[in-house]
Amino acid sequence: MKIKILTFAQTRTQLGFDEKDFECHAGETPREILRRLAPQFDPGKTIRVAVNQEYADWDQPVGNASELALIPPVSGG
Amino acid sequence: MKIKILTFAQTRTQLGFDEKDFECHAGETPREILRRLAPQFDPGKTIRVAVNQEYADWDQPVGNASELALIPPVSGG
Amino acid sequence: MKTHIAFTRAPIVPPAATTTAREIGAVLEFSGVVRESENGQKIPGLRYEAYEPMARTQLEKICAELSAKHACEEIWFIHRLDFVPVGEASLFIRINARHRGPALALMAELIDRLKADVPVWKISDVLH
Amino acid sequence: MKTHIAFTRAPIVPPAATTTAREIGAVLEFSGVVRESENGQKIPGLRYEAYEPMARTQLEKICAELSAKHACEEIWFIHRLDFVPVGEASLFIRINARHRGPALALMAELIDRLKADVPVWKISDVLH
Repeated sequence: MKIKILTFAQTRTQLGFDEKDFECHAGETPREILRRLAPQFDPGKTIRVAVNQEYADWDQPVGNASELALIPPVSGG
Repeated sequence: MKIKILTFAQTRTQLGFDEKDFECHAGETPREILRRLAPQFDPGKTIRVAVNQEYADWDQPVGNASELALIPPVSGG
Repeated sequence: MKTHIAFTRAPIVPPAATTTAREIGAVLEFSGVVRESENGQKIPGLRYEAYEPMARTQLEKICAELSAKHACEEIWFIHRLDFVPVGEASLFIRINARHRGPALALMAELIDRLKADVPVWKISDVLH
Repeated sequence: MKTHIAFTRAPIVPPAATTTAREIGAVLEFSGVVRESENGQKIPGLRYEAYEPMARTQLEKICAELSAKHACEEIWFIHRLDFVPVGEASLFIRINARHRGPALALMAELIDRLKADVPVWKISDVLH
């Protein structure tokens, strides 16, 4: 299956793309997918992940989700 | 000396005037002045008095103040 | 801190928003609107009266006191008097501040103080 | 409770105030304005980006959650994106409620939640 990976703000700069389709399987977690996509990238404690537009767990399998977004600390307003 | 007595909202209805010049002397308190002006009127606990546009004590002499106002519970906004 | 206090007998027109100070990050506006029922009765509106000079003095003191606690730059306060029909504003307050926290705190306390200490009255003779 | 959420790339124009519900007693409006300095540096403005569909979903959930706690009737939320010059609003929120208390509480919590959980970012590449 393919998942669309979206980046914003500094994660876009760190990863060098704003969206990318990436081959993965349902049992993979966001952390595992990111590790394969960008081995040097460490989300640390501040970058959250959203799966299908909901905040999700880095270590929970993505299932049949179609979208995975990296959410650095937000600063709207 | 003369002091101007002002009434508002229900105190105007109770006293039957909205402003009145009244003869008094500096040693009199608002309570004493009101008692002479309207013996039947009891400010109770809810009606405040303002002397020269500042909240004042019912039992503090008015001194050379020129204005005494009865302030029933306020309800602006 | 600048304070603009006005009483008007005409419908309230919010003054032009002048965020001339380029350090203003928060503009908070409150309109108090007359609701169609008062104490469970349908009303056409409310009638307000004020002891204007004292109300103005009290408001200036209250604004000075509150802005010492909550850093705000400018306050506009307009209270309408006489008859105010349902659906129209009897009160308008605008607060300009660097940050939202002090603006929100000052707004809440200013309205509380208005309703406790400022000689303005809602007259109920139109209720019946 | 009705919620109107919008993202715009043009200057924010507050929507017409429709207090059609005749039980609205409080209209509270907040504008978040870009200040002339950020982290001690003078800036021409800020650039905002959003993950729009998720931001919208998050805001709808947050508004529903907050209005269950603080009884409000209607919320308008507008966030500007792309470049916002100093002195212009990046954010506009209006809350209609029967009473001021819930409107003030909801406003404070909504902005806090926006700044904690809604995927909108202030981009600093114009700062340098």
